[in-house]
Amino acid sequence: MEALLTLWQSTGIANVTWRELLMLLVGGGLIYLAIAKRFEPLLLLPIGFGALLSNIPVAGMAGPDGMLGMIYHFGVETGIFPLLIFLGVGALTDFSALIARPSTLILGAAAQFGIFATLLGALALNFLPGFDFSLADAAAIGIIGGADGPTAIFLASRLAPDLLGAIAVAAYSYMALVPIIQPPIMRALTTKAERNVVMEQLRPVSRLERILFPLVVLCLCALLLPAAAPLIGMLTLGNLLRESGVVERLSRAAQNEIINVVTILLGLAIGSKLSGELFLTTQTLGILVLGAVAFSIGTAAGVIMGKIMCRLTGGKVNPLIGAAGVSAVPMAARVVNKVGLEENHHNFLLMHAMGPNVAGVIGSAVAAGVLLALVGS
Amino acid sequence: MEALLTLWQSTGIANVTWRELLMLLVGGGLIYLAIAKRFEPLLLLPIGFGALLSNIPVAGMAGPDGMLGMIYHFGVETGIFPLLIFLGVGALTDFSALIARPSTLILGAAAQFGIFATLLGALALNFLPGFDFSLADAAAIGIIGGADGPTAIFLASRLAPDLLGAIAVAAYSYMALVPIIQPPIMRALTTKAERNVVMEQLRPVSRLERILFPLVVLCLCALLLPAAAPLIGMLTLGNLLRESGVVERLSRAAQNEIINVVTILLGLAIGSKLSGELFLTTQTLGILVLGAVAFSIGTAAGVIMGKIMCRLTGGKVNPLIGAAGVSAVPMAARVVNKVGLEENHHNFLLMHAMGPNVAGVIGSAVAAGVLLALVGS
Amino acid sequence: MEALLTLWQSTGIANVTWRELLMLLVGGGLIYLAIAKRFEPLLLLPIGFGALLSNIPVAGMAGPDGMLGMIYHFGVETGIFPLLIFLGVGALTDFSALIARPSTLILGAAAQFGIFATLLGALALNFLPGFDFSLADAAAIGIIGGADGPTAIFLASRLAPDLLGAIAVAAYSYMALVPIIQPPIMRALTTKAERNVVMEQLRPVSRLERILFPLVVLCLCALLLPAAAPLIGMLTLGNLLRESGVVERLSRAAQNEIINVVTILLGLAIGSKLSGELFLTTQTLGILVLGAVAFSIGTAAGVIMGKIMCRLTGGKVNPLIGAAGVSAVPMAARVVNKVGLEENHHNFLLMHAMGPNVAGVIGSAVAAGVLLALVGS
Amino acid sequence: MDTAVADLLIEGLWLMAIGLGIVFTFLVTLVGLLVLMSKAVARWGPEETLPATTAGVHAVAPPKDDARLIAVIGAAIQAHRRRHRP
Amino acid sequence: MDTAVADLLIEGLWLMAIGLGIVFTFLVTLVGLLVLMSKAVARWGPEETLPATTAGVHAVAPPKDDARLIAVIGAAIQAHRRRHRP
Amino acid sequence: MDTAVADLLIEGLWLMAIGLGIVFTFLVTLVGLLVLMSKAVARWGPEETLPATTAGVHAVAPPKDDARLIAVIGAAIQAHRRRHRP
Ligand code: NA
Ligand code: NA
Ligand code: NA
Repeated sequence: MEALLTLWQSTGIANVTWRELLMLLVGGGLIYLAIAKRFEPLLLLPIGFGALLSNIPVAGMAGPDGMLGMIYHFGVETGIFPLLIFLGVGALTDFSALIARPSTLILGAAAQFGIFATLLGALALNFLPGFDFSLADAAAIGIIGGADGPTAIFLASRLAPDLLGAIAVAAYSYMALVPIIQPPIMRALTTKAERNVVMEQLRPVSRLERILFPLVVLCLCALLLPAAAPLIGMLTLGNLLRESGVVERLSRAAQNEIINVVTILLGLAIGSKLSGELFLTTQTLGILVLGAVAFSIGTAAGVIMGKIMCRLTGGKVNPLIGAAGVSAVPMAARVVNKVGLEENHHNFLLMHAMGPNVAGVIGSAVAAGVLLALVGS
Repeated sequence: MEALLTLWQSTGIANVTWRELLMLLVGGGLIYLAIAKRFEPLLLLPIGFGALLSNIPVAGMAGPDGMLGMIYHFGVETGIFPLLIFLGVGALTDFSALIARPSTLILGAAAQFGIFATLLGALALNFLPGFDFSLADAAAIGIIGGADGPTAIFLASRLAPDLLGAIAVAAYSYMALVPIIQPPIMRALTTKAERNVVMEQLRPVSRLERILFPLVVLCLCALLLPAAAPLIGMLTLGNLLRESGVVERLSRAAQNEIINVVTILLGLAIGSKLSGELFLTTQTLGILVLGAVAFSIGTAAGVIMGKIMCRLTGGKVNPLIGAAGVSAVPMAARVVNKVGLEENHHNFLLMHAMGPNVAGVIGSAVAAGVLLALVGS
Repeated sequence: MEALLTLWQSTGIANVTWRELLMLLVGGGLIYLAIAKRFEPLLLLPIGFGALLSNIPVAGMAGPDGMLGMIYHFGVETGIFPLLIFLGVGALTDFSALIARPSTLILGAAAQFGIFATLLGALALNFLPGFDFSLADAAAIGIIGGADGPTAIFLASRLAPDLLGAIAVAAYSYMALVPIIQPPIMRALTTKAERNVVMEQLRPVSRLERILFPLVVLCLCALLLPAAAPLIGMLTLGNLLRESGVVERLSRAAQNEIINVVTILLGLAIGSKLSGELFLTTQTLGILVLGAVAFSIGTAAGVIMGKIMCRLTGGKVNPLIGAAGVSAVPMAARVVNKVGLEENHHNFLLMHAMGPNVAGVIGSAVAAGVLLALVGS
Repeated sequence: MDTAVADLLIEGLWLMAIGLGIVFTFLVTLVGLLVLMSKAVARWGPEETLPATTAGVHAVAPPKDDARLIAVIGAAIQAHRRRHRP
Repeated sequence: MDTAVADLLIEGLWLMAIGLGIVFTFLVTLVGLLVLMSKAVARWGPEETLPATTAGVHAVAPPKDDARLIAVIGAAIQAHRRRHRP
Repeated sequence: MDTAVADLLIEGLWLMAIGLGIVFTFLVTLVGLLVLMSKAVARWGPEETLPATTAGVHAVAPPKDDARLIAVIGAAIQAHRRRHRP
């Protein structure tokens, strides 16, 4: 009899809390979004599953001796997993469009306004009861506006590990929502004539330029902003593996083996931060709202900078491509292309939007470095 | 002169013990079985090689600073390697046959009788001199009857690390011997008429069912048996990666990169537990005998449950498929098919046996969870 | 104002030292050699990039909390990365040519003379001011003469971690320079008649021989030289995976996934030892000079042993193939082939040179074991 | 010692009873849930347009590459035939 | 508390100003460096013989295998044609 | 200091002598073992039915895929030829 009682007390039903139940629903919801709605499934599916696992009562999988906890300790606390993802992103990204038209970097810079505006927003939320974001918390929340998953995870794991779960979920969810969030903003801020601007074809880029590009970026980072060196370093290493043409094996390993395996483990590790105590708070609600604001402001800032560049160049730049500056590669560029085609069926902006799009990746890595240098310690 | 003496004393010949020599033979024997007899070569070859390496005199490769010892500490003590293998198994397994006919889960349950009978047998061996199995030891030995390699390794590493080497060797050896152990038992327990039963074709299974299946299993595990969550969690995650259809990259990584790399390292790590002191004992002899008993009892229990189901359904279930309930995927199902064809050349039981076969994987993971909950800690 | 000052003080420009600037140039130089000159790009590119990253001022990526420092601690201090590379080398190497003509092992032995001569040379450098090599340092430097990257890294990480950067750079650079260093030495030491010797075709080698070979090598290592067991063990395991024919999955994993991923990480980790304080010393200059000497002496010793074997066999051995005994697989064998063809357009020595070439790999692993046994501890 | 072993055996018997009990409870409950799931899917699930698999044993490699292969070959043969046309 | 929040907000404004400043400085400098780099490559770089890519979106898999495929198919068709020759 | 270096050098000479001695002992023994092994295999080993490789330099990628490729192409051409038959 006593044994049966002991047994009963080891079941999940006897131990489950409402927080865990809610978080199991949240995990299921993320998996639903990943599979049925195809919201960034590569990360949201493992994150959602990690949320399920870490909220199984009694099992303690997210604890220090649990599998998810150990993966988190080993790969996220050290920063190694997001950096390895960035290595793969570098090996997967073609920067040719950016090299052919470097001025699009300015668009990538403008879109980072979303990061800093959101930082302010997070601090302002402290006026409301239930919010108590430190400067480091606010910086980690702001980076959602960078629309770059690994950068957000890297910064959040350094500045605000307790918010990591909510920040990662927000970042990837909004990246998936780019096709819904961006178009109205883009249409509202541009005139019909601006959306109609046809851009000059991009010049061809030589192999040597593509090899030198990552080295130039790295050198500048070393000289100006060493705090961004881990992120920029891994991104440029991956890109150099890709473009050098002499280490095909390593380039493939970065693009496939490394990024795939690390994605599974990283997703699970983030899930370990989706426990009820950390996630079911008013702060999470704030983060989700701020994330949407961040994306919108970033998009708007990019488009406005696009309009400025359009004026300055005498109408050679279509302002729509500024929206791609938030990164969210390659989704944002595709959205630009789609909105452009709505106006003019022959105006393919995809290639032109790739420049600001990949510039946005560099831009948010730089912004992350700035935040690390100024807020971290 | 003195230098030469020092040198001589650093050679293997001067230091080798008879235990190490015997264990080198054991390692060689495992490699022979793996290559010449094709006994589960994917694991027995690395395990055998690990046995060779860890018994090289002086080198101390299985010690805390040796390579094998470090791999063991990092991957097996933490439980991460067997869990990653289970992730891969989930991604490689198609549960359609089970979804189409869920009742075969009962066969998978019955075959776990072998686990508990062997547990009792191990405890009974304590009546003999030279045996001193604790309850935890007996539970770890019993799991051999689960016929599931990673489950056995996971449980043994938690409950009886010193017996891990013998248990892993027994588990994989008998899994390889399934085509020899099972048929006589199957024939002895069934009548000609029973072996002749032709089963209805399985209904098609929709994609949505296959996606929901891992989630249903995980939820049940979370509610009823949280102790099994690591094993069931990784199995169902792997299966969801496979069936979701939206993360092909991750599914491939789990099926190939992760499982292959971890298999090599896991095999070596297990080899580090094949030292003379741990392996050359009467206990190992007991474990090997009990392992064979475990498989036989599991098979018999599966077949008997098959006969019961045959009666209850009015002859719609061929009792032979109960033998597949021990798991040993897909070997046991193939054995069922072969024994069935002997009786009736047109009676293909393979698909029907896949249901209980994959049910056996779930069944032994559940049994492992039960043992962890009741005996562990 | 103060904030701006703080900011300025966190930039790289404000903090960069001349050592770091020089090392950035060294890193750039290595990348240049890797890409433009194709000097062993698989390792020199990651090493060079690692040098860039670890010399970025302020960032401290090579420090104990930096990414490179952590990778070094995890993979190189433990010896695991070079051993995994050796696993891959074993899985990539076909020892048939050596099995068909075992006597070529003598050539592989002779070429290790370079290792020990260089060790003496390093000790002799202590007569000069600015040099203070211990016996362990000298042994680690000598292994450059083994012309085998992972062996050199493994030994250096054990005996002289501070010199690891310089030793790895020297080892891979000279391996890339084999086509320039070896031919003049080969021509100088042989007569026209000797270079013209046509060798008998190699006999076919059975599958069983190829399976037994790694086991024989491992057994001998276990009995004679346990100190070499980690290196020889991983090499033979890789080769057994390859030749056994029953674990194709694992063999492919060793040849691709493992070796590619580890190569990237190992290169970065070695780069973490290319800091100004460790690298910009007179000792590094000495190591670079000694490395060239080591290769030359190794080549010469191999060729001379080839001449001896030519005499003893009554002209059946072409002495040129002795040069391949330094290993540097398969570059050295190709050099032998080329020099042979210069003399006689129909005398293809490639296959004959593969025997000593792979023998050189075993030879230098054995030499590393000897040095570990006698100097390490 | 024998009484200690006997005690252990009794504990083992308990373990067996409880253990098998849980295993059966778990798997029988799972049978129920799966039946419910399939019914729910049949009633409310989307119509399947793709042909569903009947079963499948450890289907490791998807036959994607072959499809591409056959497509390319088809194209090559088309091209070849066009050139051959009289 | 509100004054503390206001202080934080002011710090946040500073952060925004400095942060955006650095981001723009960095990227504008990068624009300059890239322009210089491209000019330098155009003047001193080697002549490109390979057709340079105009751009390219996340080109994951190199089309190497296809090339091999096409080569093999070409050879097969050659062989086939030879056999067909009257 | 020079005497210390000289002592080191003497130690180094010892190391060289012993080290090279072991390397040669090891590899010469290995030669013997390999000769024995090959003889044993020739006498007691199974008859090889597969063509043995004569040698092979770092044969990385098994030519499996090509085999499949050629098989598929063969089949395609067969099919093509059948259709072409007058
Ligand atoms: Na961005
Ligand atoms: Na089982
Ligand atoms: Na060598």
